[in-house]
Amino acid sequence: MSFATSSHARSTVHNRPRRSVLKWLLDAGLRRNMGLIFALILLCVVGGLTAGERFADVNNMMTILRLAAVTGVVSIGATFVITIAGIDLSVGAILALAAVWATTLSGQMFAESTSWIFLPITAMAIGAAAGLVNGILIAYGKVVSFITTLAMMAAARGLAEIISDKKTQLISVDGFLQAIGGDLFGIPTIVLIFVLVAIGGWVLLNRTTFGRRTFAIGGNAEAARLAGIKVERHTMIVYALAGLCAGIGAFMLMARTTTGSATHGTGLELDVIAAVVIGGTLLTGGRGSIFGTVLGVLIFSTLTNIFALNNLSLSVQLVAKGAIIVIAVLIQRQLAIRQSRT
Amino acid sequence: MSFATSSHARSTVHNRPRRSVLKWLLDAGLRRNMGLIFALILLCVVGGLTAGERFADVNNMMTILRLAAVTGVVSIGATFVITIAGIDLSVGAILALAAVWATTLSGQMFAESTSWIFLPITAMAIGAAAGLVNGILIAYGKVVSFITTLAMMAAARGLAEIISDKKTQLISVDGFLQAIGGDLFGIPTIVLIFVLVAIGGWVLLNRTTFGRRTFAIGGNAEAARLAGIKVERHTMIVYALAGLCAGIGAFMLMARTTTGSATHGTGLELDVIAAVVIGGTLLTGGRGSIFGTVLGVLIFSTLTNIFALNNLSLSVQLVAKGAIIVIAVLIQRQLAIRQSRT
Amino acid sequence: SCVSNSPAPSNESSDAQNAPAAAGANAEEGKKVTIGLSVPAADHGFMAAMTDLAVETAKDYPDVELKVSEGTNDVSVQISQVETMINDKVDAIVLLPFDGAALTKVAQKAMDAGIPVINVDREFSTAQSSRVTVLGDNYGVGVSAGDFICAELGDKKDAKIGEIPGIDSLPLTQERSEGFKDALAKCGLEVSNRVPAEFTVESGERAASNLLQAAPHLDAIWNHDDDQGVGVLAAIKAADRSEFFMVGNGGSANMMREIQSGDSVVKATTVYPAYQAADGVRMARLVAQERSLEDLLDIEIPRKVVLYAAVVTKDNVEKYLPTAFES
Amino acid sequence: MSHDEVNSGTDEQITLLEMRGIEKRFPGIIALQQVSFGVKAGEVHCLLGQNGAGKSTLIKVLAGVHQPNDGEILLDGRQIRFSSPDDAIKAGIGTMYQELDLVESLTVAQNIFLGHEKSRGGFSSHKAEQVEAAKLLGRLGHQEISPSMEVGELSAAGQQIVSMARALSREVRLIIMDEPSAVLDSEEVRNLFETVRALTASGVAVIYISHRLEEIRVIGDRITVLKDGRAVASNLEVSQTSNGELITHMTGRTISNVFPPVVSLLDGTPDILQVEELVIAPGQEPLSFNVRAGEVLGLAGLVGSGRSEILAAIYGSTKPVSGVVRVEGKKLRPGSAVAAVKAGMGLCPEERKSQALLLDDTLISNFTLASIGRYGTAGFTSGKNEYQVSMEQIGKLELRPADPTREARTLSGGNQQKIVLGRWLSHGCKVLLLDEPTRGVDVGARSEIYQLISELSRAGIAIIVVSSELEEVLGLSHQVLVVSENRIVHRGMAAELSEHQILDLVMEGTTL
Ligand SMILES: Nc1ncnc2c1ncn2[C@@H]1O[C@H](COP(=O)(O)OP(=O)(O)OP(=O)(O)O)[C@@H](O)[C@H]1O
Ligand SMILES: Nc1ncnc2c1ncn2[C@@H]1O[C@H](COP(=O)(O)OP(=O)(O)OP(=O)(O)O)[C@@H](O)[C@H]1O
Ligand SMILES: [Mg+2]
Ligand SMILES: [Mg+2]
Repeated sequence: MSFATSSHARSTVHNRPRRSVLKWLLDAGLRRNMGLIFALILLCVVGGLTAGERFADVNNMMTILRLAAVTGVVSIGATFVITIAGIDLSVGAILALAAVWATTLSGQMFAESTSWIFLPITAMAIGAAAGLVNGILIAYGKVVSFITTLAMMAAARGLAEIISDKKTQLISVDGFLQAIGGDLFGIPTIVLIFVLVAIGGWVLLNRTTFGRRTFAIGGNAEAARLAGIKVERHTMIVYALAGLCAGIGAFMLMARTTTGSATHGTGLELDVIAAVVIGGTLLTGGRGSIFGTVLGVLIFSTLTNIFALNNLSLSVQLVAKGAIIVIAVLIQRQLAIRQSRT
Repeated sequence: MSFATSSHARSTVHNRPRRSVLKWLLDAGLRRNMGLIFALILLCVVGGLTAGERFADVNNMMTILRLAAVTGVVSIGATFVITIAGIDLSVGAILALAAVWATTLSGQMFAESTSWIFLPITAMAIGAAAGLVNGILIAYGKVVSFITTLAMMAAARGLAEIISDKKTQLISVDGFLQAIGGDLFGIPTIVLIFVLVAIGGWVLLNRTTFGRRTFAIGGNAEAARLAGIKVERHTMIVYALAGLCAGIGAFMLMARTTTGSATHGTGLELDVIAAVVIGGTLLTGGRGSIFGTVLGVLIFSTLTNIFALNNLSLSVQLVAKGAIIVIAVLIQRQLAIRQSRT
Repeated sequence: SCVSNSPAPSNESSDAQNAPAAAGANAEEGKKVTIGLSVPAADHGFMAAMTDLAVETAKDYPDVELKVSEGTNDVSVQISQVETMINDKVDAIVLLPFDGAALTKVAQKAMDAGIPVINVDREFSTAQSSRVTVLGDNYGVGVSAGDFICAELGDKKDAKIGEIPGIDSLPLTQERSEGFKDALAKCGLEVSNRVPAEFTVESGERAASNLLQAAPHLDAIWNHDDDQGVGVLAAIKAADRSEFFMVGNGGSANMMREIQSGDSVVKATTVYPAYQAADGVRMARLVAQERSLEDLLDIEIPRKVVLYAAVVTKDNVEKYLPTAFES
Repeated sequence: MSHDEVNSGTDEQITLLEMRGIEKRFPGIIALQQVSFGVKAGEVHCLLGQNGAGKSTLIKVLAGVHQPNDGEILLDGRQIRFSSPDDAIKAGIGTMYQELDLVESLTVAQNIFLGHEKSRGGFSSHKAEQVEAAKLLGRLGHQEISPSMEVGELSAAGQQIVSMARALSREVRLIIMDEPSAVLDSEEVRNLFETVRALTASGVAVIYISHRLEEIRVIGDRITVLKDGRAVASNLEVSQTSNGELITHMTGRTISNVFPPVVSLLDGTPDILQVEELVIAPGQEPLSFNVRAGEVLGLAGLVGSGRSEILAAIYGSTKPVSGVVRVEGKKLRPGSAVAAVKAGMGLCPEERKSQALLLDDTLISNFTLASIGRYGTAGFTSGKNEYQVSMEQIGKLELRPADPTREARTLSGGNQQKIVLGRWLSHGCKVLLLDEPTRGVDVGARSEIYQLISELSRAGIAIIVVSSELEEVLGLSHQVLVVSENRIVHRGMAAELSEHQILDLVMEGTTL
């Protein structure tokens, strides 16, 4: 019996031998992000044309990646939050709190007398804890995520200022600066961390039951609940995860700046949400793409880089940024439409 | 047989004689915002206890209102946007653009040689036009509102800087400063404008076909479309309205500061969204309350005032703000639950 | 009036006031150099003025190509901009960091790569990370303002003094407040109300409105920034208060006009020069061209330049007005 | 019946609306192919076809929701184009969509007048709308629905009535009803038919879609059958076409729509589900009953009688006031669906779109939602296993299109229902709660679902079925509980009850 008169071509694709399922998924991933890839390539072409070798240089690529790293890691966590139709405005402030907490004098002294690993662990623990507070309020307190994280944004930033007395804390733990601030196999460690977190995030979202539940809750929380998924607990964990990512971002930024400061991560939340949303994750939940998020982050950091290489007036840069964001999204949409037609 | 088995008590409420409909609505408005009113009263008690007469003074009340006025007017527009499940991150930047455009030298000269009314009109026109661009991109370009307004936020700010050459434009049109910056019947004119805009917004949202459709689109855009509503056009108008309110806010701020500057309205967008959301308008759309928004704005500006009166540091203020936001919402929720039980 | 400078390190020099029209040998065209400039976001008037002056200055020199990066308050982005300049092998970098300490490492990296870094306005955490440091005297302006208020109020021991700082978490704000506090202490006064603003007109108006409400009577106000000062004045007018006088900081033209008018509450302002970054660009040019300051015997450019925080009052305002920036 | 007299002069009736050669393609599927279709003023034209045949798509083209890729629409013989729903509404076409198209956060009156609000100079006339809405609801026999109530508080049936009132609130020449009876009980359906007759008598044309052939017999004049997006039979006279003929047209085969014999239960079969003194809402009578392995328990009652609430309380999706639910003797944590699923319970809720489906996700994800933990190792999923299991379910349920990577949203209503069943079938459970399992399901699939229930019963699964079709409850169950106003008014063996008896019991319960 054939009901889907038309889609023979389509369904045969799916009936292919099993080993090509992976390949197909990759294809789909690429295809779905075609517009973004296109936009990124276009940006690179512009970069190459306007700045020539200065843009196409390996060092420059590393600069772009280093810039992308902190925002990138935090965005991976935010992708989960947005996939469950939540929002996290507090990541920037949590990052500051984690950075400040880890770099207070006592913390550093402890790290110096034991091991530098204590610094990143503190940062991650603080980040995850703050995220957990978000999660508990949202999942069990039923306070909407926007409000909860807005409150956390204020509170964490204030706390960071109080702890640091608004002074920038210099990091004197050399082991830490060398390990995280340095290179590994010729690649900056923080870029490697970004890559690891991105891969980890991709696997978690797309290859585990945790990820599947994340999509399900974002798509239809009620259906997920009725199917026996622990929606509250899962939601809580997702926010803790976002906090953890902010904590990772915190120690990466600590290494990059050799400081902990209550001003770290100011305005990061908007950059992060922008990257995630440009990457195709829907604010309404149910759809999320780690690959898209990574592309979104790269697009923004490439843009910053191209602006830095070229000598545009500051204000013109702002206007151009606005225009480029809209154009990128319009291209994305056009390609998506064309694709679904064929 | 009954489809609405639930509450007989309830339906009798609705079947009351007609003349009490208005009263009932007021009741409902008050009841629905009980938590907020409660929070505001609590704040006032705290203010009275900690700062005594300096808080309870008429002048101080006017100060609170004056400081609430600009955010308030912009928040009224944003309430419409959020009610249709949209978001507008660009209001602060649009405000700056409108203020700068209206206060450029040529504009002021024209206003001086004709009438000061030209200044507010320019500001409103620019605000509405920028909002319209948002609206067109969102409604017809189908770019999600978050991205569109994020782009507008960058672009409008950049444009404002270009136009003003980053200089603060002093306003020399005395008629304007006297009319908008002064008092009327002993009340600051900008407070009166806020009141007018709030009343206008309330009527528009709750008493007109336009408002009805706004709720419908936010509640279920597809259903609204099927009912023959021109969802695109309506969406466009709502964003233009938000832009118009930003334009009104612009000339109010111009009068308050006697300047036009590209830095006006920095960070306003989050304050606005926070006020609207605290006020009970759902980010998922379909429910919006102008009265709630006004309360939200007042709560925040009272909070700032109390902290300033008590000479508290900004950091403590941030932490307290976070805590108060969450507590206000939790109270609101508790009251709502208790109410729905009775 | 009495003006004190910050405790002076040995290799510190003071810059002469009326700089812009320097027509000495330093103006002669030299080797073509590329200078990178990175600054915080122009989210307040003073910062915008400073950036613009730097850009304008560069245009005066045909031998300078200035590359300006997007203004940002994100240290991560700013670091990447400097990294880009290093990759780009510019001849010198003028860096006005959002947070001095956070940009130290990357500045050091530039220095290590042989690119001289001119550190402007917000100081790095180690001196070696820059070739030249051009600073406003933040502690100094605080002291100047405090001294002025002390002198005006004389023996009034219970005087109420308000302070409207700018962004509180910036080290420069903290230094200013520090200097102000120390100077007031000398004549037995202290700040009774303090409400921070954010360097913008709007925030100045908001902070001042609340401050005036908090303090029913005031004798003096020190406002950290003349650009936010426009808003502060608007609030003062709206509250119809005049029992106090106000001291500003920054040295914007319209604040000086207020002082000049004589009937304003503004009695004085300290000059916190907006041309620091412009001077930084000039210095960078000379460093990159391996030249010296013609007026000094030293054949090298100095290590550190702390700009003089002059106090402008009705008596000397004529002298300063012509070079003041329009905020 | 007077109905026949009204339509006696079929031949003189003028063709009101005609669709010619309509073609509609969606990405990857052709939903309509060269469909031609006409309605005359004053007739009830029935549209039949299996799930996914294209009925809803066709009427959406007519209502201006979809733009056809090809073909033309003629109104009064003149060609016309509907580029938006507004155009169709203006042309006098009212539509009750299959997927309820109401705004839940608005009141009944506001929904009814949505798009044509009563207003004076832009200001809405609240009062006039309330009055008018009350009148319309009264006309439909539902005075008890308050116009100022929020639609979200109404049951699905109540919402259907509001949808109907809305269609009637405008001047219409043609009303389209897409499976209006799916959520209604027999009493309600009779009410609906009264309204339809009144409409046709005044010359309004009606397009009526339903999967219940007996309704077509009662109300229909002519029939057009769609199959795989084509009109396989057009303008059949109801009186001259047998059910068998219709089914053959629809499915291409013959199906006898009878219930499989009820599996006989052996004495001593253990109770699997025990419901003890369950109090659902304060002040209600406690409920107690047991379901044995392999037993099918039917809950009969009118719409809004509280059957869904009983299921929800047993399942734990709402927290009961007191009482205990046991599965195989083990007490479940009250108010926890998680515990219920873990203990081997499954629920197919009545609102599949809002309560069961991940509309934007693939069929695979929908199938494996409840049992995702099972398809992999150590938390990692295995796409291969999931794919296989999904293909199995697709085959078993004859889901179409048979493409597990398709998004659930793009499937027709009936097929969506099958997905939810498939979820629990692939999960495997000891107790299955089915709330209106055949709502919107076509004849073919319906008998398959009956077959499935029978198989599950044979496999020892305890099943509770809620259905508004009494015939179904009686035909499937061993035991029947008759529910009225949140109380069990009768328990009995299905074999010993008739539809009439149940209706009487229900009425008694109501009057009490
Ligand atoms: N928006 C859409 N995108 C893609 N495919 C669609 C869309 N809407 C419908 N279809 C497909 O078109 C076909 C016809 O669907 P339609 O909803 O018209 O069926 P139906 O006859 O109304 O079935 P049912 O009786 O189950 O309601 C189905 O195969 C369905 O999957
Ligand atoms: N969340 C809710 N809020 C308000 N009323 C509700 C809610 N859920 C159910 N009700 C009311 O409770 C009554 C019983 O509903 P229930 O869905 O259990 O009945 P039912 O017998 O299953 O009928 P149906 O065929 O409509 O599903 C309905 O009239 C409905 O209006
Ligand atoms: Mg259908
Ligand atoms: Mg039900």
